[in-house]
Amino acid sequence: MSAVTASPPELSPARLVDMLRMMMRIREFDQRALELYREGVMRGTTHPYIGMEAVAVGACATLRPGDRITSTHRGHGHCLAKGGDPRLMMAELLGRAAGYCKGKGGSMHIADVDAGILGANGIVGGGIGLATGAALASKLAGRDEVAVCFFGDGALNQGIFHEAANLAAIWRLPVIYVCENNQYAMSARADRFTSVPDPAVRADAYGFPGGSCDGMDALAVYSAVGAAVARARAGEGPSLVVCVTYRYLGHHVGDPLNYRDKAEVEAWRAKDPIERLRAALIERRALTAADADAARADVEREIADAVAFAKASPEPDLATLTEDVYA
Amino acid sequence: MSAVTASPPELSPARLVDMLRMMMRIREFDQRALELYREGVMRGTTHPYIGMEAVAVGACATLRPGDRITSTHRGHGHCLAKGGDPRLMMAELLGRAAGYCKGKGGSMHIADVDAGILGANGIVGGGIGLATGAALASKLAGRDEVAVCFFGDGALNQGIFHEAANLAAIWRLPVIYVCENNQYAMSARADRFTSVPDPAVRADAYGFPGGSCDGMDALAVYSAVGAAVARARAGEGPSLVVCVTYRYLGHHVGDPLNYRDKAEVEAWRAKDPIERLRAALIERRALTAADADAARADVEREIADAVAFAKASPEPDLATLTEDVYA
Amino acid sequence: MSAVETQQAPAGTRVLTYAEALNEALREEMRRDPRVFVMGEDVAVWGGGGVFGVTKGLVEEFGPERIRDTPISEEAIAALAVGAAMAGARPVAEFMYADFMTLAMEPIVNQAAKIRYMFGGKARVPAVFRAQEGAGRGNAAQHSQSLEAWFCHIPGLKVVTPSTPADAKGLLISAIRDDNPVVFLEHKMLYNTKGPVPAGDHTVPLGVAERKRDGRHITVVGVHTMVLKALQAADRLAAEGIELEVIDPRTLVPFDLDMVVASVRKTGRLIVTHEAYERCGVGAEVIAQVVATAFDALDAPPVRLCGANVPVPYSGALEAAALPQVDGIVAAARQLMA
Amino acid sequence: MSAVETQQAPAGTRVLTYAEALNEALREEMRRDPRVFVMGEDVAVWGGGGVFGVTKGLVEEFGPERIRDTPISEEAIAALAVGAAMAGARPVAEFMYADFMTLAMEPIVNQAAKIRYMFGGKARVPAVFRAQEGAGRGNAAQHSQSLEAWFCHIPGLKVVTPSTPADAKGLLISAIRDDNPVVFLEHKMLYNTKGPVPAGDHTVPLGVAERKRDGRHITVVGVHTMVLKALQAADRLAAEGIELEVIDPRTLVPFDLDMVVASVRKTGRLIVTHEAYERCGVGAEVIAQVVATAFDALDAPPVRLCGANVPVPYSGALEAAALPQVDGIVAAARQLMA
Ligand SMILES: Cc1ncc(C[n+]2csc(CCOP(=O)(O)OP(=O)(O)O)c2C)c(N)n1
Ligand SMILES: Cc1ncc(C[n+]2csc(CCOP(=O)(O)OP(=O)(O)O)c2C)c(N)n1
Ligand SMILES: [Mg+2]
Ligand SMILES: [Mg+2]
Repeated sequence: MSAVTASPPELSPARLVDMLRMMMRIREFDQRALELYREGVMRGTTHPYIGMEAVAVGACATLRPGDRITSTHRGHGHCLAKGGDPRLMMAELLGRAAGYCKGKGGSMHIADVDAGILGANGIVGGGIGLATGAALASKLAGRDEVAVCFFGDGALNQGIFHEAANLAAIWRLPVIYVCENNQYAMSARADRFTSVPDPAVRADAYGFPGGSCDGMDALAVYSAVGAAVARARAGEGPSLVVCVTYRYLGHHVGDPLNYRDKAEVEAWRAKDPIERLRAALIERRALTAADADAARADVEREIADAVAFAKASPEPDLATLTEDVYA
Repeated sequence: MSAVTASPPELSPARLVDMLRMMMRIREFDQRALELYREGVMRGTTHPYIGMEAVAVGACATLRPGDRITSTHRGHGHCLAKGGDPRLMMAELLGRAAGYCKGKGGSMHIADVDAGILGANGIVGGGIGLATGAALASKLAGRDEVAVCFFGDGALNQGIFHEAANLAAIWRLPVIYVCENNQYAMSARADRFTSVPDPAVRADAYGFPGGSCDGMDALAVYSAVGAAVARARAGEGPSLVVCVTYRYLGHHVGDPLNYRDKAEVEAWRAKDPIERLRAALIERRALTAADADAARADVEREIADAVAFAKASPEPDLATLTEDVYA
Repeated sequence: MSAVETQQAPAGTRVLTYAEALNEALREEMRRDPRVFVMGEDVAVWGGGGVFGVTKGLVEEFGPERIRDTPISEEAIAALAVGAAMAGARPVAEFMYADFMTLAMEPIVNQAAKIRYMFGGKARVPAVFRAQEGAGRGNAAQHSQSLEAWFCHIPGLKVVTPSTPADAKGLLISAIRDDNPVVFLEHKMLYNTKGPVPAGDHTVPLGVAERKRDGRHITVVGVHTMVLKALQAADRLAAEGIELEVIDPRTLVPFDLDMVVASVRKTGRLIVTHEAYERCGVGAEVIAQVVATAFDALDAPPVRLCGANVPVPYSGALEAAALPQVDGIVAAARQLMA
Repeated sequence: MSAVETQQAPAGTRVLTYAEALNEALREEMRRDPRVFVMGEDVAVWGGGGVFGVTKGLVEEFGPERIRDTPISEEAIAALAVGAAMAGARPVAEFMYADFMTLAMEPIVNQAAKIRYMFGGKARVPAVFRAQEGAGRGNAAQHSQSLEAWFCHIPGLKVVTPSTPADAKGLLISAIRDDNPVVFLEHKMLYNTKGPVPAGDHTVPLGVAERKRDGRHITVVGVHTMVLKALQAADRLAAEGIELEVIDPRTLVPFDLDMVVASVRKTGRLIVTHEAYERCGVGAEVIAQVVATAFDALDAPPVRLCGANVPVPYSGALEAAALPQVDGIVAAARQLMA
């Protein structure tokens, strides 16, 4: 097992601050989503990304606008980090006409194909083949775009990973498999349900680089994914980057959470990715504590605004029921 | 990547001669099947095992009657080696009432569940999950049976391999994945379509032993699979054994064979597994050349007999069309 | 449903939820037959057993060997079940949502359904493939499908769709005891519905429908939730003098055509209603069979009230519009009697 | 078929086989549109292109990047096609046998079919999923299924089933140009059938049936080979004064109900025939729609002549018995007219 090591471009202070702000935005978004769910104004369910913000933000910071991502059921963070509009997302959570999907998709199907967001996905592993196919399209068209595929430790055991990884390897496709190892797939502990202690070794089975990084550290993610992106863009093929992280909250709002103990959660919370980047930026003098607080306040306003936008949007017209089944 | 190394029980001269005879039987069977196909008395197609006899025979020599195998589209060899009756097999090839499947299955669906033969399979990779499930049943019932799963280099890229191998690993199931790397999956060269030079490394992704052996040498197969069987029977879990071999003839009778050259075929034919075991046994004095010739003549008679049996069997009664859909 | 909820349990029964009834079936069969085991995602640990509570408490009684949490590997779950069944076990494989069975069609359809026939009757595949289907919770297009028609299309499978707790228990026990592969489809909106459930060895044979309500005017064949909605429609229509005869086929394969035809011969009118997409759904099959058998008895063309031919939308208003509702049954019935 | 084979090609057409016609469609579209590419097992190298010759010679003209041989990974073939289509390519993914699509249902059904709708109309998935189905060659239960009903059940997919070389070409071109996911199902016994095929840019719109033969007495709707068998039956019955009107829907989704209903209004009698398993097959849907639309016009109950509800057996005699045949159509027609 060998990770890619080339380092991606140095991040400017302004970009770093943007990343911190984005992590705050994601957390705030998901916190409000939970509240809306508990208020009863949201249907289905919502899978909070809280605790994992460094992964989406670190990974997406390596991308260009023309690059693509595929996301998961736990997709709000990926979507925001790749440039999704929180207002259209929030409206979608409320099933409104102004939502990204005109109310037809909900949390698990938010997408913005023009922004390179090929969608959240209700199928565990569902995005793996899509990202690989998008990478194939880029390669066929001679465009130097890459595709980043976010997926969980649970998705790693789906057959599609094996098939897609083998294909990406033999075809040297510009795809980066970013495995968010948040330790659990619902109640299934990664260390019991995946047959190897470090899932990154699975890359060896396909002959491409694989490595793990600290998924609670946006800069570590940025480096690891950035190196893989550079490799992919240079035509050298796929990589697997395992980001070791944790979901602070339940799998979704209905999680009984009887499969892990509080001490474990606390230990991970102590490594909070937002606090960590904030502290690092303050140390580097990229930011003052007051700036950080102001950023948080901005983000809160922004998300409150998104909620207001969502609530003001009308319900979809019933006539839309049969629209957009076919192009 | 590390293969299992414990060695299986020494084979008696009588057993070795049986193995040679079985290899001859398989070859003779498949040669006659091809002739029958060309005569026009057989439908569908037939996938000859010729050249690969050492794999089925070496592997099945490690098994007990209560053990199980799953086979492939290229299944006649596995079936005979595990104790299938050539008369019932031949009758099945001709679609007759006396066939294993009463004429309903044909070459790709011959099975003898009571003999532990869970069937040839028309789906590439179709047997992988079945063997793993059979191993699970043995484990659950507390029986020390094992399951040997034969599958091709092509099948190795199916998602089911990944899923089943991971499960077998975490559940320590008594299953042995015997990959018959005969260099091709139809026209697809293993070295181009599988992303790693030695498919045995894929075992590392699941944390169980994997190794390659000379699939043209029945004794090498016997040792490699035997060690894995011993491990499985001892409750230590699955293994992957890659048997490096070759199919002498086309994928099936209709193969245009435009994807490989004669020299390659000749080089492999020079390692013929039957000649090799025959020579080894003569050298060990387990057999004389005359014995070997007599064995071949026996086998020819046996298969001629099977053909006669098959031809004498009636066509299935049309009333059976709707029988046996449900138990 | 409130009528059922408040109802007294007849002798020998208790009022249980549909989920509890399924749980009881699993528990009793696992006690009775050591070959039975359960595997699926989050069936053991999560919340003490199952996302919908169907396997609740089972791991405590039977241990993690027989109540097996699996990784997320639907194809393997199905394929292992087939292999285990061929090797003498009686697996009950669970798929968290029927939508995920799209990943498991190969082993179910090419292997389980065909093995016995392909092998000339010399094998059995006594596996149950459980899943829940249906819409109603805003789970959107990939978590709301009703795919029973696919399975009904495939010879060699039996297909079961209970609508009440009692049937849930009785049919699941029968499915486990059956020597064939059975696709056992529950409905997510039914898990919390309540009804009287016989204690002990209660079986409902596969292939026998139940007349849930007698009526003279229109035969309504419903699947899952649509049985309950049809009964509600019948209540409303009774006031207008329109009598619905409501039939729950309970198993779609085998299908109790006799009971449906006998009813249609009496009523002369037929409504078939299910949540699954209308096109190529089971409703078409029921109509084709009734028309072939009792064309002369029909006073009006049979009517389908089914899921719209659209992916199930998320929004509550759209989702409701995509599904057949009580109002729609009432309206269709009035129209048929007009 | 002999009538067709010996027939002179009208101006602007050549006599081609069905396989050659498909090949021509692929070649012309790949020349016209650089976004089109083909991927599948053994589409490039094997025999110069494809187990059935459909992709013959294409790798020579377009190279291995656009004619991509894949490993045996059906789920990935489908899923990559979906992703590639979303990223601007126009993939034509080939499955060697429709039976293997059981491995690819997840991406086709949960992703391709639903993405546009789920995303509020803001995405397109212009992917073609090609496969061949059908029985007749002793390929047995796992290589002979006709699974079109499954795809027809799923909103968001179009489903195409050409029966002639000209339609094969014209429909495949339309499918490739369509902005929706199209399941394009060929039939293994048709590849060597011949017929006149227009040269150049020949398209057949998706959703328009073709009346293959006019007749006054019975409407026969057939799929794939059953169109040809119906025409043979019509020849035989003509001598007895029974006229069949034979309709080939050509695309099952969208379905040209208008043409079928117009015909039934004329004939008053309907036979629907396909090789797919009868239960929950497309025939049931056609009957349900016709009955709903033109009940009054029917003089007799519609008849289905379909694949038996059994896995397809290997033996020639059994396989023939499992499939609808010309004799069966003739007998059913006589019965309808009796
Ligand atoms: C094919 C499929 N199987 C099962 C599920 C149900 N499910 C939703 S999320 C989930 C766990 C996923 O775990 P992981 O991939 O680690 O992602 P995480 O939730 O930890 O972010 C499961 C089992 C599903 N949505 N799709
Ligand atoms: C799921 C599936 N895909 C494709 C095929 C068509 N097919 C039959 S055999 C074969 C090649 C198999 O190669 P391998 O696994 O190496 O076995 P071998 O033929 O070399 O013994 C293919 C592609 C099939 N039968 N099943
Ligand atoms: Mg996880
Ligand atoms: Mg091979």
